[in-house]
Amino acid sequence: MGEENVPASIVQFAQLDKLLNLGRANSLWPMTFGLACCAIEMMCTGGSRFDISRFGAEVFRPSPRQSDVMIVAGTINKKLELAVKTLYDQMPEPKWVIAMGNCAICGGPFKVKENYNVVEGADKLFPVDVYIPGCPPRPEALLEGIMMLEEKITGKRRWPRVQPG
Amino acid sequence: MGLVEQTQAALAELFPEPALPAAPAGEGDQEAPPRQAGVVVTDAARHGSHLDVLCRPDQVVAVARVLDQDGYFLEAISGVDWLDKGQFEVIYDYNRLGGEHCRVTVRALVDRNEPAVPTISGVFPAADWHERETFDFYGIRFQDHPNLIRILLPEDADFHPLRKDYMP
Amino acid sequence: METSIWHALLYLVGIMAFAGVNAAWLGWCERKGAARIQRRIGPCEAGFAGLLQPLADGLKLMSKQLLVPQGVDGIIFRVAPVLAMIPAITSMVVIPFSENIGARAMELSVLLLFALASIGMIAILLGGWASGNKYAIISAARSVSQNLAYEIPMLLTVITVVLISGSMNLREIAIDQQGGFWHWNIFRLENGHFLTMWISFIIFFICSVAETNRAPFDMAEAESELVAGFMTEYSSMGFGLFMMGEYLNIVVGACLTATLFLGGWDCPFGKTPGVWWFVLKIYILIFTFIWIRWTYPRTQIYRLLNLSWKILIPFSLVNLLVTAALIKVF
Amino acid sequence: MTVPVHLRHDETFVLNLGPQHPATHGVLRVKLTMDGEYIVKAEPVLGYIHRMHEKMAENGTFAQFMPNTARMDYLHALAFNHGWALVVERAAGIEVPERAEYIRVITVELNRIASHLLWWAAFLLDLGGFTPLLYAFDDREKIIDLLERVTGSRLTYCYLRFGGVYNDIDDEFIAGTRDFIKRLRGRMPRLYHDLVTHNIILIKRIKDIGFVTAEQCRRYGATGPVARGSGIDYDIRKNEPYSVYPEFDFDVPVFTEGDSMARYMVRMHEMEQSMRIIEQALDKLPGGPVMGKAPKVLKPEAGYYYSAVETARGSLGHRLVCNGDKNPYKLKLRSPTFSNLSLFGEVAEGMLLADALAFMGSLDLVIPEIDR
Repeated sequence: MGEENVPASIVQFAQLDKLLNLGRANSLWPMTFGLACCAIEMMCTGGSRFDISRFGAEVFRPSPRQSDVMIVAGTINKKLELAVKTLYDQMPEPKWVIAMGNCAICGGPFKVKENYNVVEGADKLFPVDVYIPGCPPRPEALLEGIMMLEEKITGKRRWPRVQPG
Repeated sequence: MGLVEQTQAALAELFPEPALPAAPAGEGDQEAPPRQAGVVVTDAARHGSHLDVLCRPDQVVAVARVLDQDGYFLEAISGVDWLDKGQFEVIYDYNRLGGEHCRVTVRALVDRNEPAVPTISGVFPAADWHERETFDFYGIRFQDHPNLIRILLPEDADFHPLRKDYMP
Repeated sequence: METSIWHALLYLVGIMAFAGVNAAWLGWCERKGAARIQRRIGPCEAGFAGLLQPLADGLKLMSKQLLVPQGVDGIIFRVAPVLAMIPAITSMVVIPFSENIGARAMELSVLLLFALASIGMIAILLGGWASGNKYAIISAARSVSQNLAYEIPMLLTVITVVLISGSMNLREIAIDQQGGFWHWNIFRLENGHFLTMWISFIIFFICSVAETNRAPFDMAEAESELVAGFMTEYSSMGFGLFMMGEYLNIVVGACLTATLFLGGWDCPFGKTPGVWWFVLKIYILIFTFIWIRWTYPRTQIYRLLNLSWKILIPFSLVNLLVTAALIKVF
Repeated sequence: MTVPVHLRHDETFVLNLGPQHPATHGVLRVKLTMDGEYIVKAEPVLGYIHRMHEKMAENGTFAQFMPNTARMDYLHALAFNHGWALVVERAAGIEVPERAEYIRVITVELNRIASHLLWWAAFLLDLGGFTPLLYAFDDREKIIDLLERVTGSRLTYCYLRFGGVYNDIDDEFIAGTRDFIKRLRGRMPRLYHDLVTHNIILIKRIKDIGFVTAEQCRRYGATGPVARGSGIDYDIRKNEPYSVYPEFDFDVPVFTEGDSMARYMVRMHEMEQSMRIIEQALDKLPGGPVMGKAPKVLKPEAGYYYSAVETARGSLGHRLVCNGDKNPYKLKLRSPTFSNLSLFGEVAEGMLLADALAFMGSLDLVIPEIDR
C-alpha cells in the first residue's frame, strides 16, 4: 500500500467541504469597487439584461467586511495602491479576486514606456483568481468569469462551456 | 465684432509700446523675430481663439484683472516645456460664459531653471486647481498660491512628469 | 392554557423554526420581489427558482472568518448582533397565531412587545458605537433618534386599539375582533370608530416601517451614504445576525399590525377563522414592506424626524382623544 | 436649504469620503471636516485614477491618441473623439464630407442621451432609490446596441477618424434609432417624470439643496448643465457652433434656481433636445462618402490650436501646441468636471452629509475625466 500521505488537517470533512464550497459558490457577494470604465460594464451586468443576480451575486456589499469577491474593475495607480491593498486585507478569509479588464490584468492601454503612475496588473498586489480580458470586457465575459470562479471553488462547472469558434 | 475690438482696446493700454505687427499669426515663433508683448488678433476658425496676448509673467495678474472685469471666465491653464529654448510657457485661456463668443489666449514665457509666475487664484478661484496641476506636471512655482501642493500625483512624488527631459 | 413542560418545549421549537425559516426565506422573497419590480429574474440558479439561495447565503456566512478588528470594544462588539436577534424572537411568544396556537397569552403582552423593540434599538446603538468606525457612529446616532421618534406615535395608536378592545392582552384583542371584517379594528362599525381607526392604522404602519429601518426611512443602513451603516465592521455571522434581526423585526411588525388592526386569525367573511388567514395577512403586509423599499428613495434625516415629531405625534394624540370621546358618547 | 446652524469649529472630526465609496462613483476622495453631521470644510483630493493621458499624447502620433480620448470620459466617449478630431482637423486643415459630419452629430447626440440616462440612474442610486437604475439601463442598452452596430464597441468608442468616420451607418441603424426615439418619448413622461420627477420624496431631497450662483459658476469656470442650472445660457453648440450644429434648430434648456432640482431638470430637457437633433439629422442625412482624404502621417503646421466641444458634463477643451513634427508637442485637456468639482468645496460648507452627496450627484462627476 505504501505509506499514505496524511492530509494536512487531521479530520477531513470531505463532504462538508463540498457542501460549504457549493454554498460559497452560489452566493459570491462582490464588493462595489469600480475604478473606471469596467465599473460601468459591471453595473450593466447588474442590470436587467445580463442579470448577475441569477447566480446569487447581486448583493453588491459596499463594505469589504461582508464581501467575498473583490472585482478589480479598472486601473490601479500608484496613489491608490495602498488603499487597494488595505481593502484586500480587510476582507474576511475565503476571499477571491477577479481582475476585470486589461488594466487590472497588465496595465492595459497604459502599459507604455513612459508609464510613471499605473501599477501594471492587480497581481502585483495580491493573488488574482480569474482574469477577464477586454477593454472593457462585455458583461457576458464578467458572467463567464464568475462561472469560472465558481468552477474553481466547487470543481464542477454549472453550464456547458461554450466552445470558441 | 464689437466684443473683440472692445477687449483688444481694454488690453491694449496694458502694453504701452505697440505690438510688433507679427506676420500672419500662427506660424512658428522661432523664425519670426521674437514678438514683443502685445495683443494680436488671430483667426478663430483655425486657432480657436480670437485674441492672442503675449505678456511678461508679472503682467499676468493685471491681464487677468482686466478680463475679469469684462466678464470672462478662466477656461484652462496649460504649461509648455520649450526644452530647446530653455523656457517654460504658461498659457491662460479665457472665454465668455454666454452671450457673444470671444476666446482670449494669454501666454507668458518663463525661464526654465527657476520658473516662477504670480498666481491669479485671487482673481479667479478656478485657477487654484489648474495652477496646482501645472506645478505638479512642470514644477512651475506660482508665487503666493494659497496651497501649492501636488494635485494628481502621489504627495511624495519627487519628479515632474510632463517635462520633456523626464523619462521614468 | 396549562403550561406543562411539553407545551413549553413544543412552542420553543415551533417559534425557533418559524423565526429561522422566516429570517432566511424573507431574504429570498425580498430578492425575488425586487427582481420582479425591476423586470429581471432574481436568484434562480440555486435550486428550483433559487429556493436554496438563502441556504447558500447562510452556509457561506457561517463559514466565513469572523473578524474582530483592532481598537474595537470586544465584548460589546460581540454582544450587539446577538442582542439584535433576541428581542425579535422573544416577541413571538406573545403573538396569537390562532385560537389555540399561541405560546403564552400574557396579560400585558402589548407592553412586552414595545419593551423588546427598544432593546433592538439599543443593540443597533451598541453595534454602531462598539465598532469604532466613524460611519458606524453616525449611523448609530441616526438610528437611535429615528427609533425614538417613531416609538411614541406607535404607542399612542396602540392605546387607541387598547381603549376599544378593553384589554392589553393580544389574544383578547384578537378575539374581540372576530366575526367578519366589519368587526376588525380598522373598520370598526360599532360606535363610529371607523371614523378614526383607519388613521391609526396608517400611522401605525408608517411607524413600523420606520421602526425596522426600512426604506424610505433606512437612515441607519444608508447604503450610498454611510457605506454599510452600523454593520460596516461586522463580517460573517455578525452581519448575518443583524440581517436576520432586521427581517424578524419586519415579521414581528407585520404580525403586530395584523393582530391589532386586521383581526388576527379572523376570516374576512366571518366563517372559517384559522391560522392560515393570519399567515396570509402577514405575508401581504411583508410584501408591502418590500414593495415600498424598492420604489422610494430615502428621505433626509431632519425631514424624517420632523415627520414624526411635528405630524405623526399630534395626529395620533388627536386620534386618541377622538376615540376616547367616541367611546364616552356611545 | 442649508440648515442655518452655528457650527462649532472646535469639536470637529475628519471623515474620509474615501477613494472606495458607493456614492463617489469611482475613486474620488473628499476630506470632510465634520461637526456632527454638518460639513464644516470639504476638500476633494484627486489623482487616484490619474492615467497619464497627456504624457501619452506627447509620445504617440495624432491617430494613436484617439483610443485614449474614449477612456477619459467613457460615458460620452464620442464627444471626446469629436473634440480631438476637431482640433487636429483645424490644425492640419482636413476637410470632412457632409455625410460624415451628420453621422458624427447623430452618434454624439445618441451617446449624450446614454450618458444622461446613466447619470440619472446613478443620481437616484445616491438618493437611495435602486429601481430607477434598472429602468434607465434598460433604455441605455438599446442605445448601446445601436452604437455597437456602427462603432463596434459598447462603451469606449474609437469611431471617428481625422477627416470622417470609421464606417457608414445603414438603414437598420436609422430605423433602429427612429423607433428608439419613439419608445423613449413614450416612456419619458410616464416613467421618468410621473414616477420619479414628481415623487414628493425626491423633490424634497433635491429641491433647494446645493445652491450655485451664476457668479460662482463664472469664477470657478463651471460649464454645462451646472452653469445652465444657474441661469447661464452657455451651450457651445449654440455659442461657438462647430460641425453642422447650426443647421438644426434646438433650444438650450436654462433654469435659474441654481439648486440640484434645476440641474436635474436641465439634463432631463436636454435628452428631449438631443432627440430633436437626431430626428432632424436623420431627415436631412445627405449621401456621399464618409471619409475625406487625409494624409497617412499628419504633420500639422506649428502653432497654438484650441477646440471646444459640448459634452454631457460641460465644455471640453483641447489646447494643442504643435511644433511641426508627427506627434503633438503639448496637449492640455480642459475637462469640464475638473472645474465643476472645484466649486464643491465652497458650496458644501454647512450642508448635511446626505445633502452634500445629493449635491455631488447633481454635479454628474466622472472621475477618470477629472484625473486624466
